[in-house]
Amino acid sequence: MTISPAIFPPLIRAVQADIAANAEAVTELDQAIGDGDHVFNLQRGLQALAEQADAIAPLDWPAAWQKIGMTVMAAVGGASGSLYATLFIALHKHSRDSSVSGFAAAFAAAVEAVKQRGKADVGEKTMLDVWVPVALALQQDAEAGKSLDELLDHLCQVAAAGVEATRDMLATKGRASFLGERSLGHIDAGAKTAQLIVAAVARVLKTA
Amino acid sequence: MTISPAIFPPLIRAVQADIAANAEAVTELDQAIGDGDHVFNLQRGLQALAEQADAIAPLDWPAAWQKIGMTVMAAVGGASGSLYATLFIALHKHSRDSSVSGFAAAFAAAVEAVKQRGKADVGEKTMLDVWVPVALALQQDAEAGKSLDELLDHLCQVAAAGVEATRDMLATKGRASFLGERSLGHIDAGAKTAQLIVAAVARVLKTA
Amino acid sequence: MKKFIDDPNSLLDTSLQGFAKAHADILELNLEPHFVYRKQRKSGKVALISGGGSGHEPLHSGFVGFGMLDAACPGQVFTSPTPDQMMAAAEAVDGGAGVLFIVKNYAGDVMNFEMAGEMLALPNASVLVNDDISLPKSHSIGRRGVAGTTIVEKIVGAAAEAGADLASCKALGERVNQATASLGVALTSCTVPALGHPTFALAEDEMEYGVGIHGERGRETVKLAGASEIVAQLAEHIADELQIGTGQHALLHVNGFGATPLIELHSIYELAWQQFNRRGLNIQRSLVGNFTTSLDMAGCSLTLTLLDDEMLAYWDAPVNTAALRWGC
Amino acid sequence: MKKFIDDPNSLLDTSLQGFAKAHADILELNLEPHFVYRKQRKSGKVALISGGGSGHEPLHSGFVGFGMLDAACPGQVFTSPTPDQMMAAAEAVDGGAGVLFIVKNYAGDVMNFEMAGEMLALPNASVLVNDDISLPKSHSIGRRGVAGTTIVEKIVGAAAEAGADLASCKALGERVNQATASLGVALTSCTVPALGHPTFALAEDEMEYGVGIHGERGRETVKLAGASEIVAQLAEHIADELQIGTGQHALLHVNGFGATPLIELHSIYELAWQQFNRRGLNIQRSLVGNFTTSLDMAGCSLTLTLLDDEMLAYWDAPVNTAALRWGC
Ligand SMILES: Nc1ncnc2c1ncn2[C@@H]1O[C@H](COP(=O)(O)OP(=O)(O)O)[C@@H](O)[C@H]1O
Ligand SMILES: Nc1ncnc2c1ncn2[C@@H]1O[C@H](COP(=O)(O)OP(=O)(O)O)[C@@H](O)[C@H]1O
Ligand SMILES: [Mg+2]
Ligand SMILES: [Mg+2]
Ligand SMILES: [Mg+2]
Ligand SMILES: [Mg+2]
Repeated sequence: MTISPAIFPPLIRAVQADIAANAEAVTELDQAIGDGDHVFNLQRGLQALAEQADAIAPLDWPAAWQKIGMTVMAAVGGASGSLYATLFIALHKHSRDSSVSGFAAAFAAAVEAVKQRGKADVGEKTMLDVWVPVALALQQDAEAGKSLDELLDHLCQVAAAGVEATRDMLATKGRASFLGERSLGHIDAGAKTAQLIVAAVARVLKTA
Repeated sequence: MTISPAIFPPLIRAVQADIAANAEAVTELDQAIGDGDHVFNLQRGLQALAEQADAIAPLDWPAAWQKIGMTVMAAVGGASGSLYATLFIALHKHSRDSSVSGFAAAFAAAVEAVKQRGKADVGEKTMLDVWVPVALALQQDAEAGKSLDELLDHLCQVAAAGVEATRDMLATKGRASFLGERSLGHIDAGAKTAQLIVAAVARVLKTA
Repeated sequence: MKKFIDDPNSLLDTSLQGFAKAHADILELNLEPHFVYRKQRKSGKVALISGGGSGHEPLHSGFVGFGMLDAACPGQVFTSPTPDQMMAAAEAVDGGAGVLFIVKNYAGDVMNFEMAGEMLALPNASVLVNDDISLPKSHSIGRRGVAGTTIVEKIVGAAAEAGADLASCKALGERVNQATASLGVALTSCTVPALGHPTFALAEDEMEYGVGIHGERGRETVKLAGASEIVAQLAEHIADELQIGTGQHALLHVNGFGATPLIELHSIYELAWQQFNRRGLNIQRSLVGNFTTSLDMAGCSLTLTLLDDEMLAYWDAPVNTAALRWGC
Repeated sequence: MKKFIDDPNSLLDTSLQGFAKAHADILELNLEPHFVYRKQRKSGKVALISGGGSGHEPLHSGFVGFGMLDAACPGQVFTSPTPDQMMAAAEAVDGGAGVLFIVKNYAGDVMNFEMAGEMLALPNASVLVNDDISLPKSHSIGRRGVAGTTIVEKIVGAAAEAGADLASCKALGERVNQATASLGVALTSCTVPALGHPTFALAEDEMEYGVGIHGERGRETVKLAGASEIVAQLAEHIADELQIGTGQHALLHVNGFGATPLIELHSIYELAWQQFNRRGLNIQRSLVGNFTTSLDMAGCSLTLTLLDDEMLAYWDAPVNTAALRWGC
């Protein structure tokens, strides 16, 4: 099975559904150590993507990522908006072919771009605590030639571990950093939604 | 016994004490159908009078009322401030001698001045529901030659009845009038403090 | 009570001192008795004086300066000022052309200004503002003066600055007042510092319709509605009251009571503009913000003034006060 | 939640439309994407653009006009705007002398403006405002930009109006920012419309010390104190930070977060003036009011800017915006 941008309509719907189902929980997280708007920001972006989904489906990969990046850039705002826009625009730049290892390399480069945009890295209690280990696992599993199902299950585990790890981190990036010690004991909202995205994507790809 | 303005120091202290003891209750009344400042307004005036008490004591009646009127006028503010200032300035104008009947006549004229200042009369749920019947009873009792003690007891009864009567009145003057039917069932704060003043004055005069 | 105060009794004095320092270029403060007055005065000009309880800032002290008030007399919070304040202010700013008091129709204000007018040895007159249409015209003590006061003070202030005499200023003030209607709603009461807690309580789904500006209850407690519905109601009452007609010129003032954010007030302005525009009105001027406040009350009022050419020209005339400034 | 809204999702658009109508003489609104821009533009002038999440009004849209900003890009409530807004605004107001972005130091604002700057085909630079001293200078993402932004925008706006070039405007903005320190306290959180309830809760005897402007918790929760004590603490931290010395000239800005009445803000100004005066400072200019708000948060901040002659002259230069106006 080769995956094409035709996957985006069901994929966007799945992410939208999962984020909606967890909206209150995420808001509680973002309120505890942020400003409470993270879910609304993502939902605005997902809504915009849903409206573009049919236009994205027939595109090739670079064009699809480009359209997704520009849509997210114009719709989301906030810290997460610029970071996800950066991620997708970088995917557009680095996307080469439809192979898993090609995507893995592009994704690693894109996560690198996000690190640069946010001047952040793992261990700072952000979405990077999900995206960095996920990108790494993806590359390793692709190299190791794991089956798609195995790989997706693994990514889900890594993402879940990543989000859980943020609980005991001291926030040094994002709004939570203003709270100093008071950020301890709370999961990062942006890490949580990153994990929800990974899980939704895995579910869709497994049944594709 | 002739009463002179030397009575003012203990009299002001007594009124101050009684208003203070009932401050919360009066505030509750003024909050229910007014703006809640009535007790503070009176207390500001009483404080100013207390500071002037020794200067008032040696004066003759007209000068004493004048000083009291000007002090109240500058210290109280609000509806009750202008009404009490009007009352005392009118007492200054009408005060003639130290006789009970002389005072009764002056007081009746002063209450008349208050009615004109406020364009109000009995039955409108204001302090006039105390002061008008008190002035009338005072004149009648003075004419009838009642003893001071009897007269004072009577005034206290009349004042208490006056304040109680405001409960079922529809307010047509003062802030409470804005509430229409919603003013029903509440005693008027200004009537209550008028009654407290009558009671305190009576107590002081009976032991003078 | 959560407020920035040391002692409710010292709040007013400290605040007036800060206000006077922050605006020392245009005004001065007199502390005994309390009044704030214009630094640059003009002889031969009618002196405009207003005042009322404090807690409505910027009204009135924020309107003292060139082209508006000559002096403002602040009372204690929500308590009308005393006659000695108005008299001392009048003597300080008298320019030889008489004194015009601009008075909001509240028993305390009316009576205290009246006493001042009686005792003052200068020619004086007064304009009574009663723009709040939440009560019928026939109400036993008349309608209250609320946010329309700003409009009256600005327009009459410009006329006085331009040299209008006492009788003309009074007549103009009354004309503006006649042409003005206001109506307000409150989502919360407010906390008077001396009291320490809100004056009344409202449920999460309730609002007070037809409120004054002293944190008291309004004409009735109603269910909270969406902004469009609230504005439609307010606008309809105002339109009926002023019998507005197609092509008339108007000034639309959305006034916040203190705790309602500008983002909401501007949205209210848009909705109100739509309402009046739909009725053929030509909204020529606007004023949106917190001008006649009730301490920290959440809520707002709509004020509409039907403008004639003279009123419009005076509205546009230069003004230099703490709260309104243009043209200089 | 008690607010004047129909739907949290339409609030911003309705509000911007009302804002643009109420100030149609000085600005215009673009809806897709959102930006507000000056009506009268000048070619050859550096274009000043700011922006940030909404809910801080009048910042920034209230500062668009002659002598201040050329455009403002409002994001959703407390959410930074998106790069396409800044780019479209820049193209609309470009005068051929380059674009200066004035950015409050928040991750979202910084990154979105940075993306716009990278993609924009016009010469551009940016000034990062980070006046909030509640965090140490060494904080991992630097200090936040808060109420000092108004001062930066006014002074740089006047310089741009006077013809300063892009590099000078940037240098001046950075100099003002360096000379500015702010510190704020909150008595309540605020209610973000989309959220529907306050972002955090505080007990009756608690306040947040060292807060930003997004309704989040501050540096620490402390016991509520009297105004004098609070102001003394804020002033001491600011004095230490700026190492103020006798005879220095300064601008003192008391900023309300939205629900704190002017009577309190003026009293805070008096207390702060005393604090700085006691330290030998010469407070030459002042600004008291709600300028950088957090919706309906109760609280305030002190901002002090040490002024040199150039900064003072630019502060005094004419400005004509919705929220600041003088000299014209
Ligand atoms: N510098 C950064 N690098 C990576 N992720 C970040 C950074 N800053 C913030 N984030 C992520 O963004 C999330 C917040 O996003 P959001 O609430 O949408 O924006 P904002 O913080 O502007 O309100 C945080 O929970 C965190 O995961
Ligand atoms: N026109 C009036 N005539 C007589 N008494 C009045 C009138 N208006 C108000 N009052 C009295 O004044 C009282 C309110 O006084 P106060 O609270 O001090 O002033 P304000 O109403 O200005 O806040 C009322 O309870 C009522 O008894
Ligand atoms: Mg957030
Ligand atoms: Mg009262
Ligand atoms: Mg009162
Ligand atoms: Mg945000």
